[in-house]
Amino acid sequence: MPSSALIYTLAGIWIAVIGLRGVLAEEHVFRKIVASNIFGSGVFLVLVALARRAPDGPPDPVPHGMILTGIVVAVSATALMLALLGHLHDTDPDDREDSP
Amino acid sequence: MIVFDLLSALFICMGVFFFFASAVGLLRFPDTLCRMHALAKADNLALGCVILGAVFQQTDPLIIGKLLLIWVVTLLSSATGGFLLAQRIRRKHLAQQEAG
Amino acid sequence: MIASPWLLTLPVILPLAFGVLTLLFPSDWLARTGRHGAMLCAAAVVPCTRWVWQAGPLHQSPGGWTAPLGIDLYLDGMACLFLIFTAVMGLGISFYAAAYYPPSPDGTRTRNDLFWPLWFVTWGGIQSLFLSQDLFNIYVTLELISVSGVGLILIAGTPGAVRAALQYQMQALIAGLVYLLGVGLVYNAVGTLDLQLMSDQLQPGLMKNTGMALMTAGLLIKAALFPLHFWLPKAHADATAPVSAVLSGLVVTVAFVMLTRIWFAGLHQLAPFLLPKLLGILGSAGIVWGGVLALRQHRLKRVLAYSTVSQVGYLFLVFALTFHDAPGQGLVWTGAVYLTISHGLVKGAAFMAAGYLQKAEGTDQLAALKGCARRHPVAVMVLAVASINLMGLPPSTGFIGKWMMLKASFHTQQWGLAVVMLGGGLLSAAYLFRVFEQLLQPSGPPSGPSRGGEAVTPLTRSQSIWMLTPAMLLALATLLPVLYITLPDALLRIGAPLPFSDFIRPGGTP
Amino acid sequence: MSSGSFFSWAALGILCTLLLAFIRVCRGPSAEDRLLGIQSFGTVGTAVVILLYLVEGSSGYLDVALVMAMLAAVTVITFTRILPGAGDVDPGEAPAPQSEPPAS
Amino acid sequence: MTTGLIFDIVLAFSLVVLAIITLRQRTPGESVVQLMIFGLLLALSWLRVDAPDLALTEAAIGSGVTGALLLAALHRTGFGTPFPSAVSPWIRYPVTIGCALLGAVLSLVVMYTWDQPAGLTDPAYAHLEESGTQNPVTAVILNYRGYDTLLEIGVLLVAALSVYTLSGPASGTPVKPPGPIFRFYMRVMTPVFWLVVPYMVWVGGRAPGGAFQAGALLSGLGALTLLGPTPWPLRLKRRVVRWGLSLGFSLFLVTAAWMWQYGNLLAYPTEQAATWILLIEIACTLSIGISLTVMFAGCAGWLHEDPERAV
Repeated sequence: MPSSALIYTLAGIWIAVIGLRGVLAEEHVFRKIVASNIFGSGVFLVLVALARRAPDGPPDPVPHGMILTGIVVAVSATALMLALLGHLHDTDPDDREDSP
Repeated sequence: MIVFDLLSALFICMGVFFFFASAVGLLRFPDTLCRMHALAKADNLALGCVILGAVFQQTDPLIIGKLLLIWVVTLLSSATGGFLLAQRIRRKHLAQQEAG
Repeated sequence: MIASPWLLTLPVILPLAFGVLTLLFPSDWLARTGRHGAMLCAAAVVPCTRWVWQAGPLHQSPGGWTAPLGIDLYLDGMACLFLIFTAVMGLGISFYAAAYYPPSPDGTRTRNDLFWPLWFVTWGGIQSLFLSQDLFNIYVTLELISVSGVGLILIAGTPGAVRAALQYQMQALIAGLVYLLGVGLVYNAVGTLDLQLMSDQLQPGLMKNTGMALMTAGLLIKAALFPLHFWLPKAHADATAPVSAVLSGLVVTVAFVMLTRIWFAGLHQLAPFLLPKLLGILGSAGIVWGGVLALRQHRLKRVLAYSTVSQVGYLFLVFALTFHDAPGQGLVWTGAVYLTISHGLVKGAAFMAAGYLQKAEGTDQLAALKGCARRHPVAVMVLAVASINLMGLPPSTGFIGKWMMLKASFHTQQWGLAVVMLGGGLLSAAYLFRVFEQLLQPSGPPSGPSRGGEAVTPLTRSQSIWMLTPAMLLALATLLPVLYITLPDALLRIGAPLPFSDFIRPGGTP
Repeated sequence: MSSGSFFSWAALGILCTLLLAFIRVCRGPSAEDRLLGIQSFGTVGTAVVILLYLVEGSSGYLDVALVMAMLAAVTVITFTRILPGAGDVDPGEAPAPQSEPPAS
Repeated sequence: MTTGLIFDIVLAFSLVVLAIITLRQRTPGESVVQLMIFGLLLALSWLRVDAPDLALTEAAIGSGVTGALLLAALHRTGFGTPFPSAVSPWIRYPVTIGCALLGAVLSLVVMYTWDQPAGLTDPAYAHLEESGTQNPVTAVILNYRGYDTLLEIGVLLVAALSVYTLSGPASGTPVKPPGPIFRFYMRVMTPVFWLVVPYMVWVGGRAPGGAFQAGALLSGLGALTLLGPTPWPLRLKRRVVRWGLSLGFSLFLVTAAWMWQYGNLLAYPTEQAATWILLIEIACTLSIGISLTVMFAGCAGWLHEDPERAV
């Protein structure tokens, strides 16, 4: 019988893949940002679920620490990109396509 | 103790029921304000039931306090959020009336 | 001999501290603080060098916990060489920037003042990266460098720069996440994040290999290898000149150095045939593609930026050249390190000179720079020295590096790579001659302070001196190793993670 | 039936009602409907966390519920406060009320 | 099959479906809404893999702060403007196939190697006594691997500075002055936030919680404050913002360097570890809260009162 950690690992992998596909295949920057968020969430989910692999005992705290750091880095990167996108929109009216 | 367990089970069942009711309302009601009505009443009541059910399982006053704080905060947020949303919808209606 | 506790962490902490200080200081202190700070930060590398030279490699663990649980910093000859390189570049860039960004007239802070905190943080991040021995720590420092790189690009303030910054941040985030996923898998396979402990676990393992492949992919995006280079030229060309020097001179080398480290911590066992071949092909494509596009550019900084794409391609040939366990293996690595450092130095210098020309002439359009050599002989001379390096002509370090790699390609009989390397040299000659054809025209367009619609404030004499001296020194520094070629080589061999050759030793030539 | 299993069933039941609310979020039709859905998600999510707390019994779960409840409103408030309403076709022309009318 | 497992399967499946749906929305607004729901469910899933620390952070950041940031940016770029038509199939199909292959390979690898766990669980718990905290995750991020956290706070500082570098004309519609209900909400909730934030910091020493979660909460309060009583455009004193941004990082930096006397950077002496960790947690909380608030203002376009004089 599969353990819940395995279920979430697989879910994380596919979420990450969906996000990656979104980043690579979409043209609109805002959608790319959303997709990169999903990609990040998937990656984090894989790592957290893998930390729970051992059938008994507590989960591994090291990946948890890594992901805490990763989440904060990802949210600051997202915020930075959003601010840049908004700024481009305001200052460069010719560039409403948002595609680099 | 068995009384408390039964009470707790009863309240949680009620909570699940109200959540279900609010979800059905959210899904089936004809316009936004009606849906908001379903949500604002049933959802918060349901959360209150669940929290009450949880309170019957606890003895630690700190935890009971925290549970009640959660409920108060939710009530407050949902009231404010619901009000702001409703106000916005009303403005939209007024603008539509003016236009048409 | 006992190492001081701050020996390895001071080169990281000091730039970070100056980053905070320059954020808080009033605007008119900044140029001076920047210069002094740069000297202090560079000085922090001296004790490290002394230690390596006298006592060999050094492990230290900030946090007080050693490797499997904590983070280890590791200083060996290669790390030391790159620290020195960073310090030299840092000094040059700081002095240049202090002259490049004019003080605001009324002493209030302007956007330019943000260069200093961002640059010092980048500096600290790069030093930390060269010392890092921990996979996850590498992730954090890479992110630190990229995010501050984005901020640095934004200082230019033009819509083009903002667009470039957005693209740069997007690729950095994705590359970082791909790398992080790889780190997670490797950690779950080997149970450690430490590079050295990881390389001790010799059995390849499926999960470890997958993780390694993902990490490599992430680093390749960061290093701007050919099909993943799309973000680089815009970012490097649209930034202000000191920033271009930081990005093209320093930041580009970082991902490559990390890749070599990871390579020797176990990557080379994975897919021993396919991956190096692939990297070789992509590197070759990068050399040609970057060169061809550089030929088609009309702006000096664009030419230099595409030339970076091309030169990065050279670095990745190293992986293709070493996969035969041929006797010339070490030669390739030494060559690649020489090439990395010389490219960093001259690209920094070239961007500084280009920035000077842009400031003096108001534009970096090649057509408008006609006859510049007469008006700005020193700047053009810097560009000339840089070009000698980029083309790989004899007295330069670029030549030494490329020659070593060429020789290795003969040894391993990879004639295709040899042809690409020689062709790449010719291509760079072509695009650089195109630049010089304009610069060396006997007569330029009617000179005037404003051209290209931009108002130009003439540079003061001290400003010119402070801008051109660092550029000249950096460019000339690449000619030095011809005299002292054994010095870096000896340093490289201390605690070498790479099989550096003893090619200089009599009879050591393979 | 053990109490833990009962709470798990309850959590599962609430999760299913979440999916019902999700249909509303997908359907819209207006942005306000979607936001309403989000608000509902915040409340229901809090309830699920509380039930999971009853299953696991580790007090950290309650903090998760608390944080969820506290930040559930942030998005709705951001939405209503700074996004121009669909009704305010042109803020320059339509005299948007400068303060909220008193609650009635 | 236990109830828990059914719960897991339902949740995991809805997460994957939600990820697909989020990326198939027609307008940015819709995709943001879906993303927030996704973040909420993700927090639930992290509870199920015994990571309440992360669930806390995700509940705060994933569904709260990120959503607010996205919405704030959308008020400039258009909430309901539909995305332009899809990219050419020549890009779409190869990318999709490649990503699907990648997913398949990764899934197989994970399933194949599932029974060989490796990690640092044992040493991390073995040294918990000496680390000055009882929460293993806090021990990892602030003691064993505190150096990472130092650099990461640097990332936050730099990201906020980068947002701050932008300059331009003020944009967006002004926020109307808050009405009585919102004012009442703020009046009640502000003390609650100020109660819960220190509690989070304190509880991080023994149970899930800590600086990151507290910082995220603080930034939620910051965003609410900016939306409420502060007049628009945000007239933060430039010097105040600069000091605020650097406050957490410099506190961390000084504390870290102070430890050189005990042997190395961030090497807390065992008996004082708890105190120093608390100090650094406060630094991190301030840094995260202030940086994210400034970034929220940047996303909403409220940092641009004066072109060329952005800072």
